[in-house]
Amino acid sequence: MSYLAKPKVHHPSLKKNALGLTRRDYEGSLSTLCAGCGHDSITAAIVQAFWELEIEPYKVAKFSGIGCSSKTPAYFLREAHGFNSVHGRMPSIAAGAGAANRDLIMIGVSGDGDSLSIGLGQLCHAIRRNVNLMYVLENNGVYGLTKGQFSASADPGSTSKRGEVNSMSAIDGALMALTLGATFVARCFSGDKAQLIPILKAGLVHNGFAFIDVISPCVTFNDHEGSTKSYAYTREHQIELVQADFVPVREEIEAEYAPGSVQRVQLHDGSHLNFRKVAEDYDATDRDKSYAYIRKCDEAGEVATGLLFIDPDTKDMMEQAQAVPGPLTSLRFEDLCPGSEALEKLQMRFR
Amino acid sequence: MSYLAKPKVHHPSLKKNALGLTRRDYEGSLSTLCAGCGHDSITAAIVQAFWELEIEPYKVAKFSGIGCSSKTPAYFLREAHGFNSVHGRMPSIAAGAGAANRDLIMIGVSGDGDSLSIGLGQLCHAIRRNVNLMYVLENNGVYGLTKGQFSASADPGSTSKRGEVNSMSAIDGALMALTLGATFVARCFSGDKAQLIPILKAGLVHNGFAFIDVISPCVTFNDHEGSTKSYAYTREHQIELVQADFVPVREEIEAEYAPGSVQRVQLHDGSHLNFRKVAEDYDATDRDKSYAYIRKCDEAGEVATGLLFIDPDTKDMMEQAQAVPGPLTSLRFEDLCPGSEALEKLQMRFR
Amino acid sequence: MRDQTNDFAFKIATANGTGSASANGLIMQAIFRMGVPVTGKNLFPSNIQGLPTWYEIRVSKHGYTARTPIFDLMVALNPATYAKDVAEVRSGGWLMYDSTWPLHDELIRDDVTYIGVPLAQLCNENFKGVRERILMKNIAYAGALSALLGIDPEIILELTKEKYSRKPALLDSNQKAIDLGRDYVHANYDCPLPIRLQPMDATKDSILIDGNTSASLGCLYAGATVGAWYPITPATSLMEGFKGFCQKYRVDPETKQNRYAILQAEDELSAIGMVIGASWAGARAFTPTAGPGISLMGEFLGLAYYAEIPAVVFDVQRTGPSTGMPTRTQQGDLMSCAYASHGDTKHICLFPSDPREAFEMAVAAFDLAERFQTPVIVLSDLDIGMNDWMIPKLTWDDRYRPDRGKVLSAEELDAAKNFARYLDVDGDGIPYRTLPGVHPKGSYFTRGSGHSKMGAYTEDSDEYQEVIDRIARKVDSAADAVPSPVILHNKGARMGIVTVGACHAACVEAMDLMAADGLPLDYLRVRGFPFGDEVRQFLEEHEVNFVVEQNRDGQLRSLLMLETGVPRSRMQSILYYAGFPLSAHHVVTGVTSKLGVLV
Amino acid sequence: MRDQTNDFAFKIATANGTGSASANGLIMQAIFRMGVPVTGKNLFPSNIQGLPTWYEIRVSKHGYTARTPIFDLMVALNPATYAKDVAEVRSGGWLMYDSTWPLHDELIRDDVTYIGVPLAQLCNENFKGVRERILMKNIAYAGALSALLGIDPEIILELTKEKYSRKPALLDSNQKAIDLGRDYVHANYDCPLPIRLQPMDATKDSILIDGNTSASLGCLYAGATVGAWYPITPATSLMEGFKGFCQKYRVDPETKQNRYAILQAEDELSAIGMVIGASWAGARAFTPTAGPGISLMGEFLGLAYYAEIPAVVFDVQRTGPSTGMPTRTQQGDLMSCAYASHGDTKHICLFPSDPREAFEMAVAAFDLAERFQTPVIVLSDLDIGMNDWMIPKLTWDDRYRPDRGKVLSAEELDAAKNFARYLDVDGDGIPYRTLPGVHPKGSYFTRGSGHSKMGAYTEDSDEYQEVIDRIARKVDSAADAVPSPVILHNKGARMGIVTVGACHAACVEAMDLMAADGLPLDYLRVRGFPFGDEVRQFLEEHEVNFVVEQNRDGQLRSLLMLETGVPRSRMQSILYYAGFPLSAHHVVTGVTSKLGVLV
Ligand SMILES: Cc1ncc(C[n+]2csc(CCOP(=O)(O)OP(=O)(O)O)c2C)c(N)n1
Ligand SMILES: Cc1ncc(C[n+]2csc(CCOP(=O)(O)OP(=O)(O)O)c2C)c(N)n1
Ligand code: SF4
Ligand code: SF4
Ligand SMILES: [Mg+2]
Ligand SMILES: [Mg+2]
Repeated sequence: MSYLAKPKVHHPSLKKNALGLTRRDYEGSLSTLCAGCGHDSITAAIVQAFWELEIEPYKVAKFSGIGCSSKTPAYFLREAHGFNSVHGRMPSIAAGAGAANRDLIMIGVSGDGDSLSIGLGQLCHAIRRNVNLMYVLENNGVYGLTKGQFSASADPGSTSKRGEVNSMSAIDGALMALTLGATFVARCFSGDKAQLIPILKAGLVHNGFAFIDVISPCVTFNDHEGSTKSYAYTREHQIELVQADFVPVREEIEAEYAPGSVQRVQLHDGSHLNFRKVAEDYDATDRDKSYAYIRKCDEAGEVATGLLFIDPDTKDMMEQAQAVPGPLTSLRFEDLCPGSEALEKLQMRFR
Repeated sequence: MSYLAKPKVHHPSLKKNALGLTRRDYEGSLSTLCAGCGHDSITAAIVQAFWELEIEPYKVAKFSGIGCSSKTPAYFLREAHGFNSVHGRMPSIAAGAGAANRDLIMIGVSGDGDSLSIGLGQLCHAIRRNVNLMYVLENNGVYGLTKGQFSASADPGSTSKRGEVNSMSAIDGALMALTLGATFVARCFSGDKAQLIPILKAGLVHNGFAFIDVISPCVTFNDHEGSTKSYAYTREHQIELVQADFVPVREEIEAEYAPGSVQRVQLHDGSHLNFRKVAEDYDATDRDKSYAYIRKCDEAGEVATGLLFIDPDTKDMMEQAQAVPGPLTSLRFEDLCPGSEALEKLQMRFR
Repeated sequence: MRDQTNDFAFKIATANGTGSASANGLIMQAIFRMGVPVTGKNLFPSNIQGLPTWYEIRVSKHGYTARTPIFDLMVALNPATYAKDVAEVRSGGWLMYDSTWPLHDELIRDDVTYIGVPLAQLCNENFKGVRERILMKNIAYAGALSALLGIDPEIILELTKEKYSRKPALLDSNQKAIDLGRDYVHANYDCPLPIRLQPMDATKDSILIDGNTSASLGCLYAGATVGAWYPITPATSLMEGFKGFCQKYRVDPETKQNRYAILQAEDELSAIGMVIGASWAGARAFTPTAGPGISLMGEFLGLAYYAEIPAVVFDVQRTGPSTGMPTRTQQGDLMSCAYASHGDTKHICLFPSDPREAFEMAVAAFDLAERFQTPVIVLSDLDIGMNDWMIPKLTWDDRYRPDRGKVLSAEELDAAKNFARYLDVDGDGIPYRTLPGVHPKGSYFTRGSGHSKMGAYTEDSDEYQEVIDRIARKVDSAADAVPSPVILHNKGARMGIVTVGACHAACVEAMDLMAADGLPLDYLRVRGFPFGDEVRQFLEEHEVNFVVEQNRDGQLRSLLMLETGVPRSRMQSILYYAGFPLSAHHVVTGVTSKLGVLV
Repeated sequence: MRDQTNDFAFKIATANGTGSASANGLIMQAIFRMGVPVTGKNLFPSNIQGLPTWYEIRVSKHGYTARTPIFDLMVALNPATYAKDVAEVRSGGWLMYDSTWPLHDELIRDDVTYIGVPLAQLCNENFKGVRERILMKNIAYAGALSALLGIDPEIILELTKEKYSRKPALLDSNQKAIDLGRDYVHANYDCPLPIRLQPMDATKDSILIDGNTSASLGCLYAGATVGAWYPITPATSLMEGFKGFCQKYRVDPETKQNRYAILQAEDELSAIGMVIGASWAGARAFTPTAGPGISLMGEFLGLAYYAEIPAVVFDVQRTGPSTGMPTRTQQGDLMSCAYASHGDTKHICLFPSDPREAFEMAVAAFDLAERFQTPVIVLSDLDIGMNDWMIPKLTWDDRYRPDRGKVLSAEELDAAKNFARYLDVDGDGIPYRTLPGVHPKGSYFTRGSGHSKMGAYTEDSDEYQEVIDRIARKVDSAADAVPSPVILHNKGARMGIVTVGACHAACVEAMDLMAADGLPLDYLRVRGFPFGDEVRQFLEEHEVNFVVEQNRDGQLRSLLMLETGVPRSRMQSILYYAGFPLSAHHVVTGVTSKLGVLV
C-alpha cells in the first residue's frame, strides 16, 4: 500500500555485486503478509538469487495471479515491471509478454490455489509450450487470502484448522510437470534457503519453463497439527534427493567433490550445475527415474525436495515458433508492413 | 438434425437381452459424422456395451462438450437424457448431475480438444473428485469440427495434413490420469471392438471416475502419413498390455485360464474382471508399475492399450461427501426444511 | 446542544488480525441487548493481518441503519492511521487513544476532547506473552468504551460468559481485561460522556445478522441440496454459513449421513456448471460469487438461458472493475448480470436491500428459477452480505412448498402420448421439463446449439426463431412474478427517488431529512428484474426521478431506460461508488445539488 | 418481362464435403472475370461432411451485393432437400437437377421449367473411382451452368488452368467434366436462358474477398507481431489467413526466421491473456473469436480496461445465444462487447460493413487500442467474414505509421524526473505508459486491484475514484477518434434508417427501392463506439428512425438509447435474426409494415 513504501536507505556497509548493487536494490515494498508467512522467506531468497546472478532489475518482468503468494512480486525487484493479473491466468500473460519480448527475464509467482485449481489448465499448457519463465509455486495447501479453504494440493487425510478432513487426492505439481514434459522441475521448502537459492538461480538461467514447487507454510490457516504443509511437518518429512550447486559461467569448477559423487549439467548460457547425489542412483536428468523416485518418497511419507529433473537443451516457446532473435517489439515497421506495391500484387489472387 | 431421425424398425430376428431389448433399442439418431470416422465405431461399441450390461436406457445420463466427438451421445441410447453442454466444461455438468442424483448411470463423451485444451482443468478436477462417471475421450490428435488444427494430444514431430510439424509435447491423458490419482485408466483403439467393449462395461460398473482414452482416427483431417493418430499408425504401433475380460455378477467364473496367467479383480457390484497378462509382470492394480510400463512403451514408440490401471475400492464423490444413499432429488421437503420453530430458536444466536 | 442519548456514532480504528473484531462485536451486541437500535459497518482491508481496519457503530433511537460519515467519538488504536482518524472526528467530539505512548503534537485538535487510556501498559502489567497482550488490549478498550458510553456492565459480563462458557480460562482473562479498561476510565474521566446509552425496548423483535448468513438460511429453508462454489470475498461466508446450517439441520439422525452436497469447485466456471448440472437433474442448486465470478460464468449462463435450465446465483457485489477493491462495496454488476453472456439474453435478477430480504429472496430465487426454467441472479453486495444489520426477526410460513415448475412425473409421462421439451403447450411461454432417470418417454437431448420446439437439433431459421422468441416472452413474463417494487407516496411530493438494494436505508433516512426541510419526495425501490409496469408508471408520474445507486455509470438508470422506455431526461443520477456503504448525507447533498441545477 | 441479363440470382444445393465449394467458386470467379458484379453467400452446416449446404450467387449489373431471397434458378443436387429447394424457385423460374434418377411427381411444379442433366451417369461413364466420380459430378454441373448462363468458356478454361497449373492430371479431368456438363446442356436445351450473362466492365477495380482474409491483411499491414487464438467458427479463417500472409511476408529472407509469433492457445481465456501480456510488453497483438469466446474473455477484458492495456479482439459474430448456430450469422454481441466484464466498464468497438472496412478497421483498431490504452473490439460477423464479397481493391498509404500512443522511450525516461503510470499529465485522460525491460525509471506494478494515479495499490476511496473517473473520460473521448458514421441525406426525406455493419448492403438497396416508390429516407450507419455526437443529432433530426439490425433484442437501439439519451419512442426496431444475411426485402417490408402502424 502506498503508505507502506519502504525507505530506500543505503547502508554503505552492504555488500555490492558486480553491478555495484546491494541486496537492497533488489527489494520491493514492505510485505503486508502475516508475520512468519513462508512466502516472505521465498521473497528473500528471490532477492538473494537475483543479486547473486547480478541481473539488472529492470530487465526482469514479474508476473503473478491473485492470492497472498501472488502479492509478493511487489516485495522484490522494485525496479522491474510487475504484473499482478487475474486469478489463475498468469501463465497466459507471461506467454504473451515472452512472445513480444523474448529478452525479458521472466519470473512468475503463484499459489497452489492460483496454480492448481482455477489456473491448472493454463499452468499445464505453459509447461507444454515451454514458456521461458521461472514459475514459483508457493504451496501452502490452502487458499490463504480467502481464509484457509483446502486447495488442490492438500493431502488426503490432512485436516483443516477447523478440523475437517480432506478426502480428495492431492495434485502433486512436480509429478504433473514431469508427466507433461516439463524441462525443469524442482521442489523446495521455504525454510531451506541453502537449497532454494541455487535452484532459483538455475531456474532463472534455464532456457524454458522452470517449475519450482516450494512448500511455504501458511502460519495463519495451515500450520497446525494435522496439516501436512506446516513448518513442523515439512521439517520432519522433507528429504533432499539431490543438492544442486549453481556455478556461474565465469567461475572455475572446483573439483572438490569425491569423484563420481557429482553429476555435472551444463546450462545453455555456459553456466552449469553440480548435482551432489544425496540419494545415490538418483539421476536428475532421467525423467522416469525421478518420477519413480518421488513416488517412492510419497509412499514412504517423505517430501522429496531438490532440483528433481532438468533437461537443459530444449527449445523454448519462441525457438519453437522459429522467431527472429531479439524482441519482436524492436523490429522496424518497414520489416513488418509489406507496403502498397505488395498489396496491389497480392490482390491478383482475389480476381 | 430433425430430418435425420432414424426409423426405429424392429427386426424380430434381432437378439434380445434379459430386458427384452435389442441393440436397436440402444441406438440413437443417425450419425452425421464423416464416413469412416473413428467416433462412429466407438458409438457402436457403446451401444453394444450397454446392451450386454442390460441397463435400462432411461436410467442413463449422457454428457458431452463440443466437437465431432461430443455430438455422438445423440447417436446412442435414444431413451436416455443427453446433455451436450459447452466446450470443455462437461465434467462440471456431470458432477452436478451426479450430486443431485447419484443413481444416474453417467457416461461422458469428449474429444482431445474438449478434454485436454479448454477442458483440461475440469477433467483433472473431475478425476480428483472421483465423480462416478465413465469418461470416454475420443482422441484423434486434432480439432475435427474446426477442421484439423493440432490438439494437445498431437505428438511432437507429427505433421498436420498441410504438413506443419507439431513442436509441443503431447499430453498423454492416461499418464496424467494416473498421476492425478485416477481410479480407472484405460486406453483403447476405436478399431479394436474386442478390446473396447469389455473395458466400456467395466468402466460403467466401476464406482468412480473411469477414464478411457480411445485413439479414434479422424479420416478427414488426421489420417495421413506423418500422423501418429491415423488408422495405419495405430494399428501398427498399438500393443495390448492386458486383456480384461468382464464377468458380470451372475455368470460363473470359468477356470479356463492357465493358472497364474490371470489376475482377478472384483468390482464393487460383485461383477469382476479377469486380466489376462499379455505383458507378463504387468500389474493393472499397481499405479506406479503401470505408469512406468506405459512410459516404457512410449520410449519404444509403442501405443500401450488395455485396462491399464484400476483401483476397485475407492470412494466416489458422493461417498466422500458422506451423502445419504439414493438421489438427493428424492428427499422429502420436510426432511430438508427445518421449519418455523427451528428458525425461531436458531435466531437466538443473533441477539 | 442536542441530546445525543442513544443517538450517536463512533468508529474504532485498529489493525486487522489482532482480535479487535470480537471486541467490536461485543460492544455492538451489548448495545443491542440494552434494547437500543444499533448497526455496525466493518471497513476491512483485502489482507489477512496487520493492515488498517475500521469498525463503525451507529446508535440510533430512531432506528436508522444507514452508515453515517459523522463520528462523535473516534477510538484511535492504530498509529498507522492516527492522522486520518483524528481528522474524522466531528468538531466537539471525542478521541480515545492508547496513552501508553504520547500523541504527536500535530495530532492534537483543540476542538476535540482527548481521552487517553494506557491500554498497552495496563495489559503488559497484567498479562503474559505477546499474543495475549495484544488480544487483551483489544478487549480492554471494549471495557473502556463501555464505561464512556454507559453500557450496562451486567450485559457485558453476560455476553462474555455466553461466549467463553466452554473456555473458563479465556473468560477470566477477558473479564479481567474489560475491568482494566473500565476501571481506568472510571477512575480518570467522568462517565458516561454526553454521547451515552440508555436502555430502550426497541430491539426485542429484532436480530443482528449479516446478509450472507441470512441468505444461506434462505437456501436451507428453500430446500437447496446442492451448493457449488469457489471462494471469493465477499461471498465466501454465504456458503460457509450454508455448510454450518446443513451440519446442524441436514444430517440424518440415525446414519449421520448428509442430506446435502457441497462441492468446492476448482473455479467459477466449474461452480456454475455444477449448479446447472444439478438443477438439470432436478435438485435445487446454487452458487455464491462476486463480480469476477460473474464474468467467468458468462458462457454457462447463456447455456442455461437458451437450454432453459434453472440456476440460482448470488452475486455479492464488491468494488470493480476487475479485481477492484475486494473488501469494499458497490452495485457495479447490474448490467453484467441482467444481460450476461453473448447473444440475445436477459436474466431474472433480484435485489435485496438488507439481510431480511436476502433471506426472503433466496427462497424466491429458487421458486422463480424452477418456474421459469432459467437462471436467477440475486444481487446482494458486501454491505448487505458482510455487515451486521439490525432487522426484524426472520419468520417462516410452514405451509410453504417449493414451486418446482412444470416438471413431468413418471406417472404423467406414462400417461402422456408424447413429450416435446420446448413446446409452448399452455401458451404461457413455459414448456414442460423432464428429469433424467425418471421415464423413457421423458428423454430428450439438451443442447446450447440450435434446437426446435420438439427439442431436435436444428439449423432451420424458423424452428430456431420460434424457440428464442418464446424464451423472450417467457422471461419478460417474469416481470409479474418477481417481488414488486417498494413504493412510498408522500403528500405534496412532485419528484421521486428511485433506487435499488442497500441504498434503501440511506434513501429513507434522507427522505425524512428532506421532508423535514420541506422537500417531500415519493419513493420507489426496484426489487426484481425484469421490471413490472409499476416502475414505468412511477417514472412517468414524476417529472424528475432521482436515481440513486452505487456505481459509476448509472447502471440502474440504464436498465430503467432500456426496459421501460422512459427517456433519460426524466432521470437524474445520484451516484456514490467510493466503496463504503451509502449514507443519507450523500443522498441529500446529491438531490439538493441537482435541484440547484434544475431550478 | 423484364430483361434479366446480368441481373438475376441462382442457388446451388449440394451436400458438404463433396467438393462443390470449388465448383461454386469457379462459377463466381468466372462471372466476375466477365466484368459482371457478383456476390456469393455460402449457407453451410455446422458439420464436416454429408449435410445440406447451399451456395447463393447474385448477379447484379447495378452492383447490389446484399443477399436476395428470390431465386430465378435452383441447381438442386441434394435429394435430401429437393422439396425445400423446389419450393424456393420463383414462379416462372428454372430448376436444374441430376436426371440420372427421375424426379418424384410431388416435386414437379408447373410454373417452373425443369432442366435435367444426367450428371452422375455422365461421370460414371467417364470417370473411375467413387471419390473422383463424386468430385467430378460437382465440376460437371459447373460446366452445365456455364452453358445455361452463357459464361465465357475461355474464362472457365483459364481459371481451371490457373488452379491446376501444378496438377496436370487434375486439370484434364476437371476440363473433361466441365465439357461433359456443357456439351450435354448445349445438345439438349437452347442456351443461354433469359437469365444470362453479358460481358461488362464493372469489376476491373474490384476484388472478390472474404472479410476474415481482409481483416488478417489489416493485421499484417498494421504491424501486428503476436497473434493468439483458439479455433472457433466463423473466426478461424482470420488467424489462418494471418498465418498464410506472415509465411509469405514476415520471414527473414536470410535466416528464414519469423517476424511474428502465432500462439494457438488452449482456450479463449488464455488467448486474450496472451494478447494482453504481449500488448503490455509493447507488441501489437490480437485475437479473433466469436460469441462464446467473448463471454469467456469477460474477466480479462475488465482487467485490460482497468489496468489500461491495449488489446485488439475480433468478434466474428455468429447466431447465439450459447453455441447457437455456429454457421449462421447474427449481430448479437453488441451489448456484450460494449460493456464486457463486471463492474463499470465500456469498450471501444468498431463495426465494419464489408471486407474492405474489415481491412481498414483492423488497422484502426491497433491505433486506437494503443492510443487509448484499452481493448478495442472489431465486431464483424459470419456474413462479412466468410462470404465472398465484391469490393473495390484495397489500397495502402505507405506514409502510414502506427500510432503507438504515449509510450515513454528509454531516453525520455532518462530525462524524466519521475514516472507515475496513471497520472493525467496532459489533461486528456490518457496517462503515459512504459514497457518492461526498457529502463529502471519506467518500472511500475500493473494490477487489476485498486490503484492510485501514481500506480500504487490503494483501498483509499478518493485515490480509487480519481482513476476510474479519468478512465471513463478517456474512453468517452474516443468517440471523436473512432471512424465517423456514414450519413446519407436524401431530398425530401423526413425519416431515417439507422443501422450497423453488414446490414449496409441491404439497407442502401432498400432505400433505392423505397425512394423509387416515393419514400426517400435519410441514412446513418454507425462505425464506431462510443458514438460521436453526429449520431445523437441525426436521431433527433428525425421524428422516426428505423433501427435495422440482426438480433432479437434490438441491441443497437439499446446502445443508442444509453449513449445518446434519445428516447426509445423515436426509434423503430427492424429486426432480422434468422441467421442468414440480411436482404433489402426484409428492410422494405419492415419499414412499410411499421409505416402501416405509424400512419
Ligand atoms: C476469479 C476469482 N475467483 C476467486 C477469487 C478469490 N481468491 C483470491 S485469492 C484466492 C485463492 C488464493 O489461494 P492461493 O493461490 O493458494 O494463494 P495463497 O493466498 O494461499 O498464497 C481466491 C480464491 C478471485 N480473486 N478471483
Ligand atoms: C468456447 C468455444 N471455443 C471454441 C469453440 C469451437 N470448437 C468447437 S469444437 C472444437 C474442438 C473440437 O475438438 P475435439 O474436442 O478434439 O473434438 P473432435 O471434433 O476432434 O472430435 C472447437 C475449438 C467452441 N465451440 N466453443
Ligand atoms: S494468510 Fe497465510 S498465506 Fe496469507 S499471508 Fe497470512 S500466512 Fe501467508
Ligand atoms: S472431421 Fe474428423 S472427427 Fe469430425 S466427423 Fe469427420 S472424421 Fe470424424
Ligand atoms: Mg495457497
Ligand atoms: Mg479431436
